[in-house]
Amino acid sequence: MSIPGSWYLTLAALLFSIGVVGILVRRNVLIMFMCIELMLNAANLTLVTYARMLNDIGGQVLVFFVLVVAAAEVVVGLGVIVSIFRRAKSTTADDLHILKG
Amino acid sequence: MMLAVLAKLPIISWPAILPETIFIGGALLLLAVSALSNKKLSSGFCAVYTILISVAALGSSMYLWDKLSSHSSYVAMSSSIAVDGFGVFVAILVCSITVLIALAGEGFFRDSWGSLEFFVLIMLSSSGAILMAMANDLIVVFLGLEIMSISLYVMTAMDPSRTSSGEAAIKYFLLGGFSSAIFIYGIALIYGSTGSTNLANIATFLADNVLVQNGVLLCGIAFLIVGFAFKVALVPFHMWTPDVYQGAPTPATSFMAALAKAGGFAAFLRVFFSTFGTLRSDWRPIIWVLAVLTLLIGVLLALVQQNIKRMLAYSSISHAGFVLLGLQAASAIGVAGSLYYLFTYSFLVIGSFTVVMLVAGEKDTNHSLDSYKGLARRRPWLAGVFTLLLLAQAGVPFTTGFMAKLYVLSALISAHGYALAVIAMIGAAIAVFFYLRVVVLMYSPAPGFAANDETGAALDTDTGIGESIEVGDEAATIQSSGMSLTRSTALVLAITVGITVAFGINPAPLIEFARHATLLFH
Amino acid sequence: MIPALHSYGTVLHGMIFGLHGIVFGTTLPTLPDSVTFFIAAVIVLVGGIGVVVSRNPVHSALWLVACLFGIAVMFLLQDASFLAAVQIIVYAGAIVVLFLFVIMLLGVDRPESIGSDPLKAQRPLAILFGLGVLGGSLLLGFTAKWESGAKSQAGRAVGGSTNEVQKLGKAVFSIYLLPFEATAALLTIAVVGAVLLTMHANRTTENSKPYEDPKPYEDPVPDGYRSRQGLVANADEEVDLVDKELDVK
Amino acid sequence: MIHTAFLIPLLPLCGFVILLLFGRRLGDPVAGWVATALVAASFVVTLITFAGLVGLPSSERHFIQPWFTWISTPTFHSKIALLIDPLSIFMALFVTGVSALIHLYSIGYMKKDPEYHKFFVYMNLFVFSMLMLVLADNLLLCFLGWEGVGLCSYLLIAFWYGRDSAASAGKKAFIYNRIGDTGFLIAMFLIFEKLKTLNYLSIFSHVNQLSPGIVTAIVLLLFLAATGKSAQIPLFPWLPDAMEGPTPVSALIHAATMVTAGVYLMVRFSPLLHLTPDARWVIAVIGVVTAFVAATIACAQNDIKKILAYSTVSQLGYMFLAVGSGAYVAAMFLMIAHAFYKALLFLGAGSVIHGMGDAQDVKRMGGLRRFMPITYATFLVAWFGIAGIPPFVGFWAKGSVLVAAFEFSPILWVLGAITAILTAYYIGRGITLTFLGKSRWEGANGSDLGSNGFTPHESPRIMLIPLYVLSVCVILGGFINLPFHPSFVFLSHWFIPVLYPIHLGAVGVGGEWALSLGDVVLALTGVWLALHFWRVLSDRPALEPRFLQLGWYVDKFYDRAVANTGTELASQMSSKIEVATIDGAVNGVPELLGLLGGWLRKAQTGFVRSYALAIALGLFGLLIYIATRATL
Repeated sequence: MSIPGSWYLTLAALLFSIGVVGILVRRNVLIMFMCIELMLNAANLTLVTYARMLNDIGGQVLVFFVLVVAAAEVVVGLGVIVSIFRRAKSTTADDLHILKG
Repeated sequence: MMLAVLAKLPIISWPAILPETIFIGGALLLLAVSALSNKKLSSGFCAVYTILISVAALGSSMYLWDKLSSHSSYVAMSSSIAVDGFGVFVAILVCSITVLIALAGEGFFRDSWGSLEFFVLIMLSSSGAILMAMANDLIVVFLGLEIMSISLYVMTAMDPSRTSSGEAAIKYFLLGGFSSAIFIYGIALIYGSTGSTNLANIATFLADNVLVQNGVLLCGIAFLIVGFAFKVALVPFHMWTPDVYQGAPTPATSFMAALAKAGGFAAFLRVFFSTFGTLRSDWRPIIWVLAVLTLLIGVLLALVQQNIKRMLAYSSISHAGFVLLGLQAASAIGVAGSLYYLFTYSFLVIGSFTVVMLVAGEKDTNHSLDSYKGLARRRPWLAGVFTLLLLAQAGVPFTTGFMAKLYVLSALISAHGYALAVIAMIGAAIAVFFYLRVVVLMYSPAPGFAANDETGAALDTDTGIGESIEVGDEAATIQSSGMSLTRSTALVLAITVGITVAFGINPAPLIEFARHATLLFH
Repeated sequence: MIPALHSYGTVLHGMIFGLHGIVFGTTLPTLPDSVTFFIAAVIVLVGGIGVVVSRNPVHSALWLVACLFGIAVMFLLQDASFLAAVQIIVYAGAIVVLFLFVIMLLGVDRPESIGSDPLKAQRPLAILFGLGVLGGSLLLGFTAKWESGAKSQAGRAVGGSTNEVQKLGKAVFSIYLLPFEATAALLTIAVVGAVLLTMHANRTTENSKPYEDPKPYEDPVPDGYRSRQGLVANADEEVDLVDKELDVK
Repeated sequence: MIHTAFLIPLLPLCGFVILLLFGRRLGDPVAGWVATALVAASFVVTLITFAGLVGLPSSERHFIQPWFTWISTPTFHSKIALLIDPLSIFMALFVTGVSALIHLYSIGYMKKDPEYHKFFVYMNLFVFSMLMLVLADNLLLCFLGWEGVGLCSYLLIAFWYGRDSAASAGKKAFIYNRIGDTGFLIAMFLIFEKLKTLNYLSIFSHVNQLSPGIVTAIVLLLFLAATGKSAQIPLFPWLPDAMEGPTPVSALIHAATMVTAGVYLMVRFSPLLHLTPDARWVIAVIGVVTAFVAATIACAQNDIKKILAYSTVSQLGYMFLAVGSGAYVAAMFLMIAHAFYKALLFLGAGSVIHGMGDAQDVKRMGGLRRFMPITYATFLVAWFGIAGIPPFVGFWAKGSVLVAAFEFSPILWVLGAITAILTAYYIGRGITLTFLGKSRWEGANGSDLGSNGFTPHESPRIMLIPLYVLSVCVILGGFINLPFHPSFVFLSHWFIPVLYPIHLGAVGVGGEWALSLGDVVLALTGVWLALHFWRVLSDRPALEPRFLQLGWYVDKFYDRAVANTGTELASQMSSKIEVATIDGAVNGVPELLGLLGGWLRKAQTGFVRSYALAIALGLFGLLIYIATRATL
């Protein structure tokens, strides 16, 4: 008998929460961004686990799409970071707070 | 073997995906043309091209609508897309938005940085919104959302001359990524609990089975709500909105204000009203709370703004609260009301931001409310148009804004949502204050004409907020500011005002359109 | 030694899974699987926490790689071997490298002070909400036994005559054809966006108010070179398009 | 012929739009001509429609002309539709007719005004709104017209907003009207609540579903609205102040058309009034008391326009007396008669004011007969008209009102009869002081040149044409409803399809003759009194007691009781909240909300992490809620 799905799902939930906390506590834009990747991976793990539990290929296919989305986000996100770094000389999120109120 | 595989390949129903295909194909073609041509494509060319593509997409959407009125709605592409009145209605709206933004963008970019990319991105982004609206599968919703959002992140970051543009983009992007991750996690949980991401399958599953253990499903729904609520800016998931609206180049702001709401709400309404309709007793209280918060906090914060774009951002938040009322009513009439609201709101907001763009000037910087002092004397037509659009947003009778509010409220009341209706009306009453404030400013004497000492002092105190124009020779800056009205921007204003007034006086056709759209729900 | 270890392992395994059996009422997993799972789970969690707590972004990125490897192992454990490979190639091989590349490019690999948070309430609230989200989802998950009794809709993953990759391929080109096509738009946007953002950043005008920073940034790399590099790590098939884009500019 | 009826309101609307867009460019006098032409065209269309209606059998004389569905919600539908029936077309006929004349007059009167085009913008908008009011086929649309005319009235009273008095008069009119409008709104809600419709015809066909108490309540609420718009007790003090507007405005809005909207509303709701004698009593009593009180006040006024204003209030009181007595046709008859002679009086007064260089005090006039003979002649016609001397229109109209009042209650008739004497008297007093006797304006006796350099002179022809036309109407207008023979009572026949014919016939034919004779005697008494007292002397304090000059202290009373208390309350409030406000000029509520907003605004820190925190908070909250919903 293989590992019960609930173990994976619990692990995914843990990883997801780690990602959430990371975004909330870190100030480096790049690290915040990595935390988003953690969350996406938690979702991926959940999808694959459910795919197995349901014996359904769909969940695995969805992981592909999440990967593509993650890749596109990374490209654009890093582009934005590079472009603002040229002006702000900082990747610290807290430095960017001119817009407020 | 090959034959067996081929036999299993789905029939690609081209008409069903025609609007998206036209947009994506158009964008790729434009990229290819620009790559092959020797000199830089002029923004005029790009704009005309984009308008043609959008009109073609609009035509194809109309064609779908026309076919729907004689045939019933259907699903296509292995049931991943639903061709129904609801989706096609939003597709028509999205195409119209794109036409208007292309026109406004032509007036704004004038061969400056990124004009080509802007037009490519609005086409791609629109395709995402249409995908969202017509999606019959959560993963298509997700992809549509990402296609739309990622383009918007880029457009937000476009303006190299203002640091606030980059800051806004970073904020939008990080928070957008955060909410997308939450959204996809929700999809994963729903997939796990229902065995599918296909909306029709989920609905069938929920109708056939009573889940004894519904924890995972409800959890997934909660995550989905967060994702949608972020995209359409519901309180407390709204905080990106004012910053991003303020920082983004004004045409991009107006595009995202119209498009993200249209696409986001379309998917939101479809997924919750149609797919999770059987669970409405679970999600309606959530929507109730979100609507109350959104309606009140949106207007309260708009009251204290000194920057027109922030003010309009908060006002758009309160509009989102109104659209939500239709979902809260959870009836076909309510959804029709929401659709009608979205339609009218899109035109209002595009018109308003186009005026903002014209007042802001070439550098896109004069967004302080002081820039509007005495506008009526300097540019009476522009001030008149803005007055009309603001009054319509405030919900003055004989404008579309009034009918839209009336419609969702009456749908809500027929669903016995009296308390919420009262709160919404209070919100609308407060909203009148800040709209009128701008109107009064525009019709008050300009600082240049009044006694200089007093107004100078007033400006000094007011310009502390945001990144408004440098405090120095304010009167001179304000006098010289503003872009001239080009033919394309004038056309945008004419269309938006025309629609606002025409359908405000005779709203029946549009209401019938929206009602028909929800009757044709797949 | 080895049998002894094995028997210790069995005892430990029995204890843990006995507990699990009491709590969840399911049958026990086999030993090799569970050992692998635990090791991988530890890697995943440590990697995840490492990303969050590392002061240096480079370390964070490396922890991220570890975490992604752990996830890949989880995929393998669940008969998703192809996805595991993709996970490593795309995520670890491309995305994390891109991260590292940007960190190096921008020269921001300086450690960040994470001792205290300028926003006073941020950290406790963050941890509260993080735990809340975790607790909430776990509570809901456990009470629902994470299951639903739903049936497969997209086709079976295991069993049948074809292997996993074939099944995936068929699913992508049949049921998920439209989303697959839609990703094309997504990738186009990514290319256009990256080009636009990295190109025009050079054209920053004097009009912009720079953020205050005592250290002026010296640009050691010529512009064109940098733009190109920023994109190469993207995805193979896009390079051509990007080059065309760049040529136009 | 009926199908062109939609043009009736549309033409003035076109005028409004055209002048709004191009008015400044068209300028003086083209803008005025455009406005006049469109209103005149509207009059022609109305005539055509009227003719079409006349050509039909009386039972078929009503049409609904829908334009489009305006509001369509699940629970409520409202169409923009015109109801063409004898009542509405009759109203439309005289509204467009009188409006056209007054527009023509205004071209001359407003000449050289810096805001010339704006005047006509407002006037056309007014005509449009008034036509929507009378032609609407449902209460909601009528209410829009009702508000529209109120708005135009406000704008036109305050037209010369540079003057403080004009601005405050505008405000006053606005506030008094708003008080009345609440009645309208509540009545509308009540009707909708009970019958789920606002359409006139459906209301009237389902009227038997309403309990008598509700009917009375609806009628009284509508009457409250009518007292606001038609300046009846207790809401009349705004109308005399409204004379701050240009004289053509006073003639059109505050004499002939808008102020009769209340009467129209009552007559329109005659199927409901018919069911509630209690409410009719209230209406009749308020009407006759207003008529009497306003007439006494008019006797002591010195401003020529104020005299006419109080006279209007008094005449409107007569109309309500007729409505209350159930004599709807008489009310309509008096309405049109009043429109003729009061418009004539106002335009004549405008001519006098124009000729006297904007002087309005009758005590400083006198002897103008020599300088403006035509105006004098038309004034005389109007005097005989309003006094009720046969064969002028007033005789027939007022006669039918008084007969009805007598049949309803002789006590009311007594008060009405006294008012009739007063009416003939105060107009006579005005005319005598203005045109007869010695010239009393400054420097009048030395030479004809006044000290401020003017000679009283006759008005230009464009202002006189309307005077001629109206004079003819006043002289011959009575022939639309001659009581001699059933075949002569055209008006009564005309209204048979729409109005409840209440005819008690208690006095009999002989009684009617006696009452008519009495009317003539009363009128002549008034005329004689006026000439007797004022021909020589211009100062008789005994006849102008202070409490009449000040309008029975009603204004003072409102100032003390309502306005002062309100102001006191407001100043107390503001001084309390003042502490927290930045700008004392803005009133409390928005400031309070602003404070709240400012406080909320602090959450928007600008730090992206705190935004993410808000998202996490929301997610957390949702999960907590979901946990309560899930089966645990």
